Amino acid sequence: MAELTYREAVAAGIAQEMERDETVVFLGEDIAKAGGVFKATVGLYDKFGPDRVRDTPISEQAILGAAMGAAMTGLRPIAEIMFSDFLAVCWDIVSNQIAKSRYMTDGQVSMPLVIRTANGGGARFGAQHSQSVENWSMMIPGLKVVAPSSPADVKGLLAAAIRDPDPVMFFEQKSLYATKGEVPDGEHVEEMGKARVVRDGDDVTIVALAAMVPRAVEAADRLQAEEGISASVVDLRSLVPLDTTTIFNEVGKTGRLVTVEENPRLCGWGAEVSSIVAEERFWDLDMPILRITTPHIPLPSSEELEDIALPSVARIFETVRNEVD
Amino acid sequence: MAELTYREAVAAGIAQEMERDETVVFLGEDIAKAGGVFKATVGLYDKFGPDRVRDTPISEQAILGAAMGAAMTGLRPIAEIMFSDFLAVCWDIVSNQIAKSRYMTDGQVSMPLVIRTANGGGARFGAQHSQSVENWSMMIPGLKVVAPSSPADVKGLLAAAIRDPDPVMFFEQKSLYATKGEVPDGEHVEEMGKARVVRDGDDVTIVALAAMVPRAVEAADRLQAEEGISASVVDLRSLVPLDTTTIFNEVGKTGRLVTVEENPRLCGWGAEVSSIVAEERFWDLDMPILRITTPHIPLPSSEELEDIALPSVARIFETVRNEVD
Amino acid sequence: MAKRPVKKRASKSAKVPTPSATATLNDDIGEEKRLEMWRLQLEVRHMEQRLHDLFFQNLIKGTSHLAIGQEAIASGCAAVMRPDDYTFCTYRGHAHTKVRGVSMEKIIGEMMGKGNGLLGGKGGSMHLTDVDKGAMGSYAIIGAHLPIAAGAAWKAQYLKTGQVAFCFFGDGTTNIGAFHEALNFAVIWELPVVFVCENNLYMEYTPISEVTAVEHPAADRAGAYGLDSIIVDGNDADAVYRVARAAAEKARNGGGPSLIEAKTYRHSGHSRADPATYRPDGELEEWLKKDPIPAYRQRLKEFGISKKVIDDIEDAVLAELDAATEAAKNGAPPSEDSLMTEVWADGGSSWRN
Amino acid sequence: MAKRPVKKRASKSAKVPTPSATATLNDDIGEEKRLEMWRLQLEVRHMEQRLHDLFFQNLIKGTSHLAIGQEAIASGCAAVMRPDDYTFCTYRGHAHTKVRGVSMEKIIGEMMGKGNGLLGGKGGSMHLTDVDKGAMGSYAIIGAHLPIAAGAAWKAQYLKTGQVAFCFFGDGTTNIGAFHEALNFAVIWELPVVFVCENNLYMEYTPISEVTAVEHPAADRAGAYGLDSIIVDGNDADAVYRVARAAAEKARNGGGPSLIEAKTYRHSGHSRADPATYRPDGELEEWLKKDPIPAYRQRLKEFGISKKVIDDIEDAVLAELDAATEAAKNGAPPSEDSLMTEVWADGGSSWRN
Ligand SMILES: Cc1ncc(C[n+]2csc(CCOP(=O)(O)OP(=O)(O)O)c2C)c(N)n1
Ligand SMILES: Cc1ncc(C[n+]2csc(CCOP(=O)(O)OP(=O)(O)O)c2C)c(N)n1
Ligand SMILES: [Mg+2]
Ligand SMILES: [Mg+2]
Repeated sequence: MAELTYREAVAAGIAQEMERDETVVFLGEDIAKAGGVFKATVGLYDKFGPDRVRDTPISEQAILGAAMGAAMTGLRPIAEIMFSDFLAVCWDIVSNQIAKSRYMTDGQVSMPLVIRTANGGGARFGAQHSQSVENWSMMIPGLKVVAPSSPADVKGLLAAAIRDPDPVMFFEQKSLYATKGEVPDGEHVEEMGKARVVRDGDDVTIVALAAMVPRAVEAADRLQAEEGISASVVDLRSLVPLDTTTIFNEVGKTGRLVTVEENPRLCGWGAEVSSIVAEERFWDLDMPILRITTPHIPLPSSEELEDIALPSVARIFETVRNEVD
Repeated sequence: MAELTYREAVAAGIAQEMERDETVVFLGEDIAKAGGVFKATVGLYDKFGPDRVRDTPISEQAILGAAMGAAMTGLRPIAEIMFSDFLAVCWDIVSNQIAKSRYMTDGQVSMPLVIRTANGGGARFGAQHSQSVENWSMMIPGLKVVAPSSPADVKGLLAAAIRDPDPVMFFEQKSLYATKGEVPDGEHVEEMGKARVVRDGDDVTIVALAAMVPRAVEAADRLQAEEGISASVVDLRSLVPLDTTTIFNEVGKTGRLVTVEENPRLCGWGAEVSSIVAEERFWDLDMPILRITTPHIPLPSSEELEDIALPSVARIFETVRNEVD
Repeated sequence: MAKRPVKKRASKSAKVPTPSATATLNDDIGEEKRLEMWRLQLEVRHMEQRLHDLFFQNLIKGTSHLAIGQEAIASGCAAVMRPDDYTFCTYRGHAHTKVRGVSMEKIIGEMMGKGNGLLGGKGGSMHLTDVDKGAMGSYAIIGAHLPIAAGAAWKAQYLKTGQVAFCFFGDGTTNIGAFHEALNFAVIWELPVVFVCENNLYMEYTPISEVTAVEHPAADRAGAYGLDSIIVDGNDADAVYRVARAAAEKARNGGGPSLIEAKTYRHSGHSRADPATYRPDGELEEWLKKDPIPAYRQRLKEFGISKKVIDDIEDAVLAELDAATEAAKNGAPPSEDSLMTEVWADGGSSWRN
Repeated sequence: MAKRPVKKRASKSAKVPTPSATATLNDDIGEEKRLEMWRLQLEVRHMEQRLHDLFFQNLIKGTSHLAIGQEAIASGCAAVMRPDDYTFCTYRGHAHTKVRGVSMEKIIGEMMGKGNGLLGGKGGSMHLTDVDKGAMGSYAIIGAHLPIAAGAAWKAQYLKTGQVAFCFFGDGTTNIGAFHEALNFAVIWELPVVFVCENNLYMEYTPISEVTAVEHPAADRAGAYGLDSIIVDGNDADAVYRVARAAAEKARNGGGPSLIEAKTYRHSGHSRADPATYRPDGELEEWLKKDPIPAYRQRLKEFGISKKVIDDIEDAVLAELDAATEAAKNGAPPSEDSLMTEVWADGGSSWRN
């Protein structure tokens, strides 16, 4: 085990896969010589050279189009879209081309590629550089969607995404880049599509993703300590495939479900999870399903405003406390 | 009252507003001289001339960018994006620029504009020309979202959208263009943000939108006739603002909620409606909340496959019958 | 909409011999290639006319975009390609798909939404694809396939396979952002991709000159990417063949991309729904005189090829077409099960466990 | 990444007099304008240096993109604008916002995330906007504001107001699709918009030459839209003023858009986080010699303007800046309530009844 930061785990995951597979190539803006604006890809250019790690112009449609064309014809490209907000400038390539081509061609076309992107708020960057947009991808059939919360998962799930034969949207939460954690030595690959119960509890289940996971855990610890409420915390890790089995087990056990999303309210992944449970595990529920989200507003830039906009430990704590007795 | 088709109601709504307000202008691809590829804007060019009704190049970012710049500086533009799938090529302008500018500038910038677009399936056009993407817009804070189901609503809600001081995404369902209905004579303006109970019932509430409304009504008629089940049908008409009052009244009355969506399953508007009810009207519910959607797949082109993919009268009928006794 | 004069257009007309009565059959193209191009043009022409008929018999649903009148471009380029080269085209891509040797039966079957169609009835008219033949897809949202073609060329470059990617698109496509990104990208990475703009004068119903800042939508933009400005008569398969051959050779030799503008005309409307009433009087008639099929027949004749050889090829094409049409008509609709297959590489569509 | 030679670039260098020792103060620019540009350049320079300091005192959070070294462009253009003209700029837009006469206190306050900031703390460094002053916004996603500026120009054209929209962007921006769409669109609609590319040689950390198919990212593309190729010394406010004046006059007279490429250099890194280690040795030093501020001071001196006049302007700017900084520092943070305001025109953010 070595301690790595979340950002170091990105480079470690890519390096692991580039070493074992010559067809893995990597492109994006300032990702090569400069090592990425979040310094998440430092060292890859020196290690794998200019043919495999390539800087591009500010041409997101070209970046993802190139990744798609290469994936269709035999490579396994990783493409970086610097901020997930910028997916909007190349959304056609993602949602209409990459996601749909296999189905439209009845399986003729394979699309083994990964789109990595820095997602989420907390850096005081304002509404165009802070969005959590994992739900944009979840709603598009044909995309797999992963969002890790720890360095170990970054490395293991990124490796799994690169090996996956389907297109994977890989959301790295900006506010976690500096966080540290143990990462297994040697080859490390996780299974995509499995949630993880990161804290076990009996009274209520809190389902969270990415940066909301540590907040949910902290809130759960406080609920235990201050209120004697025993909360499970589930780290979804992947939205597509979605681990409904784990969610259902939890709801069966606690009878109470709370989702914590960083994305704005409407049509977030929490809505989907809630609707699945309200349809398929209705009779297990002992209380309303609660959703804690960023309000349905663009994210403000100032520290004070951003902090009250994003779901906080305090908000999770209070919401659960008020509802569970 | 005059009988108009859904497509004629589009031109009628635009004409009504262009007549009363000089600042209303209209741009898009082939919308002027040719009257639109769906013939929904026939006659406007002849009536209002080339300064107000303008053909554009295939440059969706320029179309919506121009609409935004004009709206910020005093005009009330209507922009057509021919197929709603093409919103993906200009999604940055919609989601990051148009939706967020008022908030980011603390209210300095006004954005009175309408983006009209042909939404949905049924025309055998395949996965890139058939999507129902109203949920793409619903999830973006700062956008209002309207999707009429009848010619009268097309005219009345389009007029309301044009008069609205905020950006409105106006989804015209392709499969309804040829349908007919009575439209009030003279000036006709509806209120945005109000759902309509199009069929009253006591046993179960079916919430639908756009092309799913007539299907839900037909299923409800069959449920009554064949099973003695009395179903309410609510036409949401607008997703933002969302008329939760009407939904809550219905759930209070029937205790049973079914949503019918044309969009693919994950993170559709039905998920949001379901999650709101599961949170705020949980104790009113007598049965699980059901969602009927297109499966989470790209839409196929062949007649046979497309017909079984989209929610049909039979599927609505059977789903409700199986659950309600 | 004032058209601005083109200022000092970065222009270099393609230095290729244009065919004339004095050319000989066994010139740089030769008899075999010419007969191949003759056959390819006929396959496309007759197949598309058949599709047109099937449409009006209501046996094809949805939409379709014919390229009748534009056959010389697809055929001239295909005659240059190696079997492992890549073709990327648009919804107006029946021709480009066919000329790669794709089965007529499967194309027609797909148009009819049959289970034995090229895409099992899932893609339809606008998405014809046959990966085994190098037909890497028909793209229906304007512009997207230009960077995608660049990506396929990147793979060829990276794996040093010597393959070339051909990318076909219309004049109207030159005004969308992806065009610009793809061209710049392909040039700086020196990718082996040949961009072919089929300038048929219209963007759907709007004359291209009304929406474009320069006279030649592709050729006048080549300079913006440091590329030569190349214009070719798109109704002359030989001329197309020669510029395409030069571009493909350049690409294979590491010389990077080319941008070719081929002037042509579609005889029918934009799509099935379009009667093309926006055309000025006489325009169609002028272009019918330049119809590539009779012109090429005439050229073959002038080269001394016997009427029988010329006609036998046509007869064979028609016979194949009739058989293909029958087989397609007899195909069953797609199975209901197929609705939920092939979203993922595992063959399924499950998004949950 | 081989740089291709620029082939026959559609080029017409701007025919404007370049200032020299022989020019007279009361030439086509004159004393008053020059002193205005001097003040504008100083305001921007000192304000940005102050912002830099505040950042490193941790009084500004998030990010910021300084334009130190590029002041002559914003100032030269602002000196041309009518009060009701429109400015559209980028995240590197503190300069462009300030030169429209926007309050320093409000700009600094916004950078510090204060409630008395220009945007109430909602927008921050990358979105400075002051509609009353014609500063129509700073846009942080590359390319978007080019078509938006065209839209503002469309309004001016439609209502015949004679306004011009100025749109500023970087060299890196010329490679994104929206650039291409906006240019073509503005030309065919003949919109009164002046596009100004500030070529500071870098797209973030990557030299622009490594990712661009032509030498002059904007000027070499002008021909693709039938526009003149215009290159100007972006470190010389007088030169900028002259090309901007010509472009604005052309636009106001119905002559349509212009595309100006101004050569310049940013003295600091791309953003707060960037130490700019990618620069070749000596490059910064070369450009510091061309620093627009000392150069303009020197020019004013050569024109015979007294040291006192020159210094008084600087002193006044510094005094205003100190007062503004104090006032901004003393500002309260935004009220919690303001979080939920101004999503909609009714002032609120409700999405349901
Ligand atoms: C992004 C996008 N915008 C608009 C359309 C609708 N559309 C389909 S074909 C077409 C015209 C294309 O013209 P051109 O590129 O000249 O090709 P042609 O049809 O003439 O072959 C348009 C506007 C589309 N498919 N995609
Ligand atoms: C669509 C998009 N892609 C990438 C970025 C990240 N980014 C911010 S500034 C920048 C470089 C811009 O370079 P240039 O246009 O030369 O402007 P400069 O910063 O030099 O003023 C990049 C890539 C972005 N903001 N938007
Ligand atoms: Mg065309
Ligand atoms: Mg730059």
